[in-house]
Amino acid sequence: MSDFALENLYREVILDHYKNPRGHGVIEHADAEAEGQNPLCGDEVSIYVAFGEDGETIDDVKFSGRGCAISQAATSMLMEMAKGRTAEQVATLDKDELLAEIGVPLTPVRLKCAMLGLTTLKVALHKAKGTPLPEGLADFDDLELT
Amino acid sequence: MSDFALENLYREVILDHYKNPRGHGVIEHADAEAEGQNPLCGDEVSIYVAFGEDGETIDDVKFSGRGCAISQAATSMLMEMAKGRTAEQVATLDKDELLAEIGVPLTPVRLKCAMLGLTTLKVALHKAKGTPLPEGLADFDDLELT
Amino acid sequence: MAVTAGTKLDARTLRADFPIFEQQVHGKPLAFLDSAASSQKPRQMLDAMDHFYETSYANVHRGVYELAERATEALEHARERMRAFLNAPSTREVIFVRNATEAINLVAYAWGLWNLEAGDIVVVTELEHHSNFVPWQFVAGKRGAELRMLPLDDHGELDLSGLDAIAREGNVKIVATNLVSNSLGTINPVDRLVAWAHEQGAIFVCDAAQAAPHMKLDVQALGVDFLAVSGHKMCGPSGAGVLWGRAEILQKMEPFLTGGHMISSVHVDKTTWGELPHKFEAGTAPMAEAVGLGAAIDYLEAIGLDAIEAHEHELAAYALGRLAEVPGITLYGPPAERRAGIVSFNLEGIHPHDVAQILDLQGVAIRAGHHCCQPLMHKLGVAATNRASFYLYTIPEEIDQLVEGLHAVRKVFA
Amino acid sequence: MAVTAGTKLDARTLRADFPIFEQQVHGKPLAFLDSAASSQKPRQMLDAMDHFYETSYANVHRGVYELAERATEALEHARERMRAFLNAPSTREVIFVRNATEAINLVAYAWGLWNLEAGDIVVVTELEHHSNFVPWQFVAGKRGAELRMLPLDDHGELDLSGLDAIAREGNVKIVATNLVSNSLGTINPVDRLVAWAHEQGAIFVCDAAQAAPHMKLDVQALGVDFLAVSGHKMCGPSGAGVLWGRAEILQKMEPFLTGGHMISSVHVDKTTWGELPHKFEAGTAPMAEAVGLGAAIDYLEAIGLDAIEAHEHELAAYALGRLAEVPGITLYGPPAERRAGIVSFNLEGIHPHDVAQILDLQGVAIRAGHHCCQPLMHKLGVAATNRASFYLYTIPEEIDQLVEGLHAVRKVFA
Ligand SMILES: Cc1ncc(COP(=O)(O)O)c(C=O)c1O
Ligand SMILES: Cc1ncc(COP(=O)(O)O)c(C=O)c1O
Repeated sequence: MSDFALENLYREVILDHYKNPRGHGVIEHADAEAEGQNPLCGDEVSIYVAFGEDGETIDDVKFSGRGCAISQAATSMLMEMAKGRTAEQVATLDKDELLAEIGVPLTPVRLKCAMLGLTTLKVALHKAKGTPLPEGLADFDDLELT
Repeated sequence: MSDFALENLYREVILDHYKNPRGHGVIEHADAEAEGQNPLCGDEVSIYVAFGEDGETIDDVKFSGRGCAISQAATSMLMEMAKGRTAEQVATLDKDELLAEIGVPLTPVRLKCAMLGLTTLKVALHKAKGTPLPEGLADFDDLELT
Repeated sequence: MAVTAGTKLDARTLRADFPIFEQQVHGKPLAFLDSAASSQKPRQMLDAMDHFYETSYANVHRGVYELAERATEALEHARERMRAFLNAPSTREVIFVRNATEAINLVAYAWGLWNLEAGDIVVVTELEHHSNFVPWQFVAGKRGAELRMLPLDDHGELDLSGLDAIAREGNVKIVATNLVSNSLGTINPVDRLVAWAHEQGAIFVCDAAQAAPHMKLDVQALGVDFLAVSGHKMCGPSGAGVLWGRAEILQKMEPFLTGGHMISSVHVDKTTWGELPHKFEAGTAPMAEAVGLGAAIDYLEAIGLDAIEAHEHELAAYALGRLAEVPGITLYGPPAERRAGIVSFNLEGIHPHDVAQILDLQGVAIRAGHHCCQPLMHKLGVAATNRASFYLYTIPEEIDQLVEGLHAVRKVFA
Repeated sequence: MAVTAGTKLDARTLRADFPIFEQQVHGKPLAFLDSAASSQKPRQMLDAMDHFYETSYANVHRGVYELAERATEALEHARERMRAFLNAPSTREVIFVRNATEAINLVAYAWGLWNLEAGDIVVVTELEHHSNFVPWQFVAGKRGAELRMLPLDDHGELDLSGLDAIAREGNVKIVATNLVSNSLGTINPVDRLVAWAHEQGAIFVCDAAQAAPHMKLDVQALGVDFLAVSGHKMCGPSGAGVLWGRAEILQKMEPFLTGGHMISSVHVDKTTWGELPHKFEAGTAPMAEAVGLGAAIDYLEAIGLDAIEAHEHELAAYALGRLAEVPGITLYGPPAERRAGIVSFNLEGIHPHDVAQILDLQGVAIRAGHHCCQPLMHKLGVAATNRASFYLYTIPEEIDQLVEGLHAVRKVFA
């Protein structure tokens, strides 16, 4: 095995987030929520958001669901990044910011795993606040939200 | 040009039947008739049959329509072969008998041209006398005769 | 290959890329004049498919291992090549199918069958290939909608004077025409028809099977809603074609083929569809064929579509001139300026099948038949025609060989 | 190749026919254990396609010139090879399509859509690939018919005890099941289901995508009405599959795709369909792909389907034994005697995507996901599984490589 490649992909911080996910759980009566799925493996994630008093700033955000180490770790990291930002800021959050945090090279298939949480969070915000949907998901409205 | 191949395919007798087709015409109030087409080129042929007093023997048979030299010559030869035989005999006439008469080697596509008259004649007899349809045309009933 | 736009192509040099020409037929050099039916294949395209199979083959999209990643990348690269070739806004709109026929059926079923209502009107032309005629006739029939045909004028060009009358008759929902006719080579005024279709609130389906190999296409400039292409006519392999469609419309449509890959999630009570373009690509894609088609586009673009069009145009003019020398010939279709590299004709008193067969013995391959255009044949009052068609590898000597051959045909039937 | 029936195959020798194995992946020998998704290609098959393109390429069926005759002969020869492979009564019943998914959709649309009525019942199983599930769900939904699923028992085999209850509920019109499951490798009791379907007056559609590559098929002995096959899983190219159907039923059916080639005559007021199999082959066929599939059949039959089945069977038994050594593993599906060369499993606490990715770095290619079987995954209570699948070129060392790899996976997640 190429230990270098392996170390690289499953580096300590990924495994740590996977084993001890931050923000794992459910927010009852959340202000925004959505469910997403990765059609490649059937993984599902649900995201819950509670806004602060201004109704814009994300006060708390949690996720539940199952997935691979990459998707779970990425979503866990996302929870930390999202807290304290406004809905608008998260809706326009560049995926590269999250990718930098993940910090490992991803093939296109694994990219889908890594983006599942972010996409789902953006959909939740879109439903609650009308913020923009993620790129390439313009058809999400018709297909999934009905 | 390979004159041999050409002479072989367009030999005198074929061209003669093509230019002077035997039995070309229409029988008014025919006892049996049918129309056939070659889906490859859109050629059509109509065949008309008059039976003798026994109601079985083919007394007269004619054809009209357009087509290539091979199909016209083959149909013209067929007219000569069919006259005086019974419906049953023609319905079971082996296509090799006609092919021997044509006497030139045919590729699968041209075979369709050569067989158009015979197939159509067999269909006419089938409609009038219930004789067997040609091979591979078991679905003809549903498709063409309605 | 470094070719700059506007450069004339050198057909004699390009021929060397095509292994098929390394043989004689019936002891004669092969004059292949049936490219409108399907084009021959350059070695570069065949090599691209072999390379894919030999080094990067696996099922696409779902595997997380190296070969599957490579295969997926190869397929998606081909999609991007086709997107650029058509100047489509997004690869999400580029759907791989088997051929133009399937592309058109996809729209006929997935849009037509579920949107047409009794009394609606579908407009086609007298100049359509069966593949852009029968699907509309079929779904219109199933829904009780009406089919209307735009007629040809005496120059083999579309007569658009009846459009207003059709519009008054009812709700025009679909207008479907080809951009280049495969029988007459006519280049049709798609722009005017698109504008009219959109005024009616109809969708416009463009059959570009015969245009894509021969001229630069731009779906945004054309303004059409759907466009169908066959890979095998443009130096690509058999087994792959493309439907391009506007994302807004594709999104709202039902899927066509359903099954593996095209889903988002499957439950007994409810199945949701995948994102574009996957929603329309059920089952294992024609992967190697798409890769081959991408390589064919590389090949065509290196030569330049403008150079190809100009070359064919020259050949068409040359052919029309030389053929006119043959006694008893009838030439169909518009003048050379308004046609692609396709020439249809008949010799008086000699059936096209016989013409083509005798030409074959002289190494000349042309098509004889109705060219899947029976409505046009009815209009022309013939069952069939002869058709010679040209491509980037066609040289004038092949046309000379054809003309000589026709003289020989006439001798046989003299 | 002269191989007599019953001979054991020599996978190590056969591997030399497959160019894909001439490489290393991530610096390791390639252990390709994803043949159920798509098989690798022998050089003989690739050569057959190249030869076709280089010497005999032209559009088929309509040309009267030499190349078109050769191409037509090559396509029809491939059809005859497939007829013999399936022991079908006639080549008229062998329809070339893109893949098994299209084959099933053809029946779903051309039979299902126009024959199902509200309240009719379509029966599938919990073990179906999406391609034999979603099309039925889709057309049943369109017609207001009901979909019923036969459940699995605890051994991953079909529980048929509910059949009588279903028959009492209404008019069963279609029964559709696979012969071999692509997830669990289960070989299903199609004979009993066929008998039951025919008692109900239903048609039986058999998804043989996963069976055809691995065991001798005989449509007459099976007694099914339709059978779907994918070429790419049986050493053939992508882009070609086959639907076999009974002529009596095919004749009475509406066509599916319409357009060029599948017609008898086209008029504005009425179009008539061509004879079988052409009626179901609209547009330019996947010609080279069919030729490749014919060559693949030659290749498989020279080895012998019985030898292939026995080889895979051995590998499955070996794999089940070796995998059972891995701590924390769950193996799904029936015992080795009743399964084809497919093994699905999960490692406790480790997602299949992670398993497959870490294996890939060790040169081992397996599939991770739902295998287009979400209804089955719901039943198993998982989102995904790992799947290793074998073919004639698989050697036991690849299974060893897999098992070693799994130990390494566990170390990463320890
Ligand atoms: C059992 C089964 N049915 C159907 C299919 C679909 O085959 P294709 O993708 O070639 O249409 C597959 C392939 O994954 C399969 O394994
Ligand atoms: C104008 C036109 N449309 C459609 C088609 C159908 O193409 P295909 O047979 O590749 O589906 C053709 C090819 O003959 C054509 O020339």
